[in-house]
Amino acid sequence: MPDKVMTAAEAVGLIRDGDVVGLQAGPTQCAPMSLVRALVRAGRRDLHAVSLSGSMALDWLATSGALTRLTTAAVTMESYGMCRQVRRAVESGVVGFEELSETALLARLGAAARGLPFLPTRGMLGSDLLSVGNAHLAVIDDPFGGPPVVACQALRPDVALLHAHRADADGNVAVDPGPRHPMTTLLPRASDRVVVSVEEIVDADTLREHPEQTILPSFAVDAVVLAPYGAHPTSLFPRYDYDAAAFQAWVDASRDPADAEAFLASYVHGPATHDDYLALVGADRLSALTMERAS
Amino acid sequence: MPDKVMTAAEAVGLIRDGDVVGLQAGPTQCAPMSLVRALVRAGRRDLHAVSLSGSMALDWLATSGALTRLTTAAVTMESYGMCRQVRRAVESGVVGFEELSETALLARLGAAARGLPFLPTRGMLGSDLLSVGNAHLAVIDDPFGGPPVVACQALRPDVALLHAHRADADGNVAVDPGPRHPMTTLLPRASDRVVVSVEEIVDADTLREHPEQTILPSFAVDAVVLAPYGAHPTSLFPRYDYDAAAFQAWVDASRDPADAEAFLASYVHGPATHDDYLALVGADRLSALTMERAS
Amino acid sequence: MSGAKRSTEAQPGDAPSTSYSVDELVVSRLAAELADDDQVLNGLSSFVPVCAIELARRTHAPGLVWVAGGTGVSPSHPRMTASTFEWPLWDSALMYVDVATELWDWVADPRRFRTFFAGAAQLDAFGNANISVVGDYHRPRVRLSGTAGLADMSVLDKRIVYVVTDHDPRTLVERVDFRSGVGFLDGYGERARRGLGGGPALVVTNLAVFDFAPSSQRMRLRTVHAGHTVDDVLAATGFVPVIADDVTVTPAPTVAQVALLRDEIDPEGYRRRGFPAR
Amino acid sequence: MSGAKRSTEAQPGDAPSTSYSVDELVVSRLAAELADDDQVLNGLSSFVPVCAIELARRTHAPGLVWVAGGTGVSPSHPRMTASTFEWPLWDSALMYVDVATELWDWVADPRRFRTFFAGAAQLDAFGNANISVVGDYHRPRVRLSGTAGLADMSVLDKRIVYVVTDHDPRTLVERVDFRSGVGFLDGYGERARRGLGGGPALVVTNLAVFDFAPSSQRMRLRTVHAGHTVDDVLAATGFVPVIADDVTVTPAPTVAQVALLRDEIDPEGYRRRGFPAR
Repeated sequence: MPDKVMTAAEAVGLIRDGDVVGLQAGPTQCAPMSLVRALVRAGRRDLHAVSLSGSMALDWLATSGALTRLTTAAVTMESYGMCRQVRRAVESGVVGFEELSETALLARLGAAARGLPFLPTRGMLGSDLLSVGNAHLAVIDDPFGGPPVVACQALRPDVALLHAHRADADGNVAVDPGPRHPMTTLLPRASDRVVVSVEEIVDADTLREHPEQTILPSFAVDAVVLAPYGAHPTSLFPRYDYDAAAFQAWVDASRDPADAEAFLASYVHGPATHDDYLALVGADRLSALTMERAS
Repeated sequence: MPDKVMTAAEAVGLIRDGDVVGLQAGPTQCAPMSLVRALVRAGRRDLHAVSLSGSMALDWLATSGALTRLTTAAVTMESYGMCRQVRRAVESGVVGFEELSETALLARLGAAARGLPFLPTRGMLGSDLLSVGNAHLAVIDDPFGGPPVVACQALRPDVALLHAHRADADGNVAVDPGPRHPMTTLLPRASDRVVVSVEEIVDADTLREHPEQTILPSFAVDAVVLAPYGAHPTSLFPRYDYDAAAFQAWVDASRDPADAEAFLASYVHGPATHDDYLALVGADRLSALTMERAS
Repeated sequence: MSGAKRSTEAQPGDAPSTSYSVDELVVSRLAAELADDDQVLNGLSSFVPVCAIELARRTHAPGLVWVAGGTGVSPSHPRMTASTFEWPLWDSALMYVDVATELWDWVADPRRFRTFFAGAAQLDAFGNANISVVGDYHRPRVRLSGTAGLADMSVLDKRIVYVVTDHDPRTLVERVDFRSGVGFLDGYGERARRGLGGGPALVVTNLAVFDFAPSSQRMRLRTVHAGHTVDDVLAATGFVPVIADDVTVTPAPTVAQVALLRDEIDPEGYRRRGFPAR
Repeated sequence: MSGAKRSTEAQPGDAPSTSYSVDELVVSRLAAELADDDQVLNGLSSFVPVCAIELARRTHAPGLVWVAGGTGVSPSHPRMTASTFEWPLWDSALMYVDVATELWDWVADPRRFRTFFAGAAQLDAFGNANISVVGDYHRPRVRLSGTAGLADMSVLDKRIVYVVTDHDPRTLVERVDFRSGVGFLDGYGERARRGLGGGPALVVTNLAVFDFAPSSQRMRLRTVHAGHTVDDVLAATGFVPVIADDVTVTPAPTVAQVALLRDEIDPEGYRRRGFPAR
């Protein structure tokens, strides 16, 4: 089996201009931020991001000009508010915004994963999400005489980006016991190519000790990138918390587009590698975010 | 929260004549056999069983005359062959048999779980499963111009029967790390009422030590029945193996309907309680099936 | 927890508080909507709902199952933190929930998760909610965060309780720019005619409490918070609500509720976020 | 495992065995259908397929991912047991797979799980398979076990390899009583016209190996096992197959393959089940 370990710069080479890029990302959680930084540095353009409830990563992609389109149920940094740079890009018409209900987004990805043309949901009926000309949604009758449902057309990302706890070199990916983001396993099943950054790379025998923690098999993964604290400034439970100061710094910077670009220059374009980024953030700050590990 | 612990006899009181009963059951694995024995003893009639690939439990229900209808993808005891009593009952017209592909059965239950009138599958197209007048299947067009799919109508069991490793008195159910039967979590989500037998009853704080092992929350469970070795003669990994001698004994008995009824009289009607059943099987035999526990 | 029993005798803590803030009043009012045999989940940035859920669990509804952040089932009583969607809520859970499969299946069941608390940038006279766009969808004047689960939840047979911390004419409007959350649509039974059960049940603001009039399904003023008048409320509302025959004063939180909130559930006062500074 | 490398030089074990049984021949023939960069899963009672999978993993296809019993990913080399759907296959897995979500999603991807081994009670000239009923569906003369996953798998863009351990005219028939597994339907391109890719690719029996003729899509005799003749095979076949221009003798398993099967993979000989006693 081929060794799939590569650098972030190599891995984002799997992403081409114009691609649909799926992001595992909660408002402040488990986003593949190291990969997103590499993607911004690589200068990709015309990307269509797909994210259930993404946050800072989307704001960075919007700031860098990489983003043309966004499919999402919500863009939010939770208590830090809406992503201002996404908002500006949408309001100015630079980024197209396909808003879906949560079940509709999951249905679009679920259909792609199962090789189905669509999956139905009961959500959105009566809402204006169905009255804005979204060609990927269609109200259809139940052939058994029940109520109508909304067919949600399959949406197949070209590439999925994730961050997880560990993987082996073949690409088997595992996570610590804990809550799993809804996109973590569905998104890669729906996507053509899958890039996973991880806190550590282990051998297969280590994974065999806890098969119940493995979430992706080797054949579902195209690239493994070593990136300790690779989700920073978002959290990766139960290893480290999100970096509240970094979130606040971004929120402050993004009040002004010029400041946002300066932030990106410092924190994204500045450090050429993930190690450089970690050095910039500083060991003390990372250590303060690190949680006591369960035995 | 009400204490949901009850005896098997009380729990099968949640099942009424004519009910649709969903069974978690592999060919030789993790079937709620203690509950099935109680159900047979209770003399329920006109039951419609739903099982992905069930085995001995179905044969016992057919032998007892409890079964009128069966919805399944396969009835098999793996290397022990087809279930002869189900076969006889179907061939004689006593039991109606709705055969579905695996994805179609999962889709019918999945639709019920999600409150949808149907879910689609690509399976079965071109097969005779679509040409035998099954009113719960309909080939429909993709509203987005893609290929047609098979809509599978929601099937909502009245009661789901499961066996698991442990639960608390509130009805939170947990399993040891290991493979999970495809019906274990889907079936209860699809069903109106849920009965779970368990190897042990623990307190909630024990469950909190490993939230990742909890598979059903209290509100999804109506009854908890204490039944150590409750899957016997099927297996419950990683605790105990299936009882090959018992499978062979049933296969031998079921060559003749009279012998099958005698077997049921001894092993199902004879022992009035699960403890009586375990005494009949014998501690030596149960001990021989017990696997070394992982630390 | 499940064994907890409350005495039916009146306790000193049951007396109405004479010293509470509006956030505590709103939390208390929301907590009253939660039943002991029900389940509830919170969405993003839900400081007030999470306080209400936790207050209910610690008082009249010890059996209430809380799926914290849609993810962790019934954590041991956590303190409120700066996020209602993070590890402190999930750490001591009984179970981790898969949102894509398990959570949306359970929520689809009309017997479960009867009540859902939601906020909105705009809420209209018929209980339709907007968290999507102000202005045109394709080229909005203001792009909001997006519907998240509200466009699903509000279509189901649920009681949606809206929480408005900034009651003013721009928030409570005659008609929302965009229906992200489905209320009674244009009222007068339209929701039911479309085959939809449930709907908005209550609107709890920093000034008053509304329900919906049975026939027109327009928002109806039921109680006004102490210190405000009906006229205050009407002046702050961007439409003309129905006014109940018996508008009363919103019941104050109890002494015990206020103490629980201040001392145990939310000592940092995260629940005050979003309310106008006084 | 992933680092395993095989020498390209000829080894003594590569010589054809001169002392093998038919089950070993069939296993060897099936193993040749598995590629190093592919994935495979086994169904129920799949002694011969499981031996072939394990033989491939131990010889030319160390990178082959095996989802044992659809459940345990790439167990460390297990010995065959009395069940191909039980714990011994899953004990040392890299991962446990959820069949309802994960497995059927991965299988739906035409890039993956290219080859699937299946058995059938009846298999017809166009590769349609019956494991449902003999006689009428509603009141069958013989009720068989049911389609399980075959009615899904055989519709997808896969290479289905059928394994027949009892080649006789009741098993290999002109037309099956019931199409549980979808082959080329009535042949001559009907499958493709219905928009279905893939299809039956090979039929390996205890007497011979067939593929399907390109135009008619009828079963075509390709090789006959040593000790049998073309006439033997035709006499045992319930329809008239196409006969390839160059029918040859099925290649014997190698010395090394036979040794692996007998000494390591299946010392108990479970693979012999279903083959006629000799």
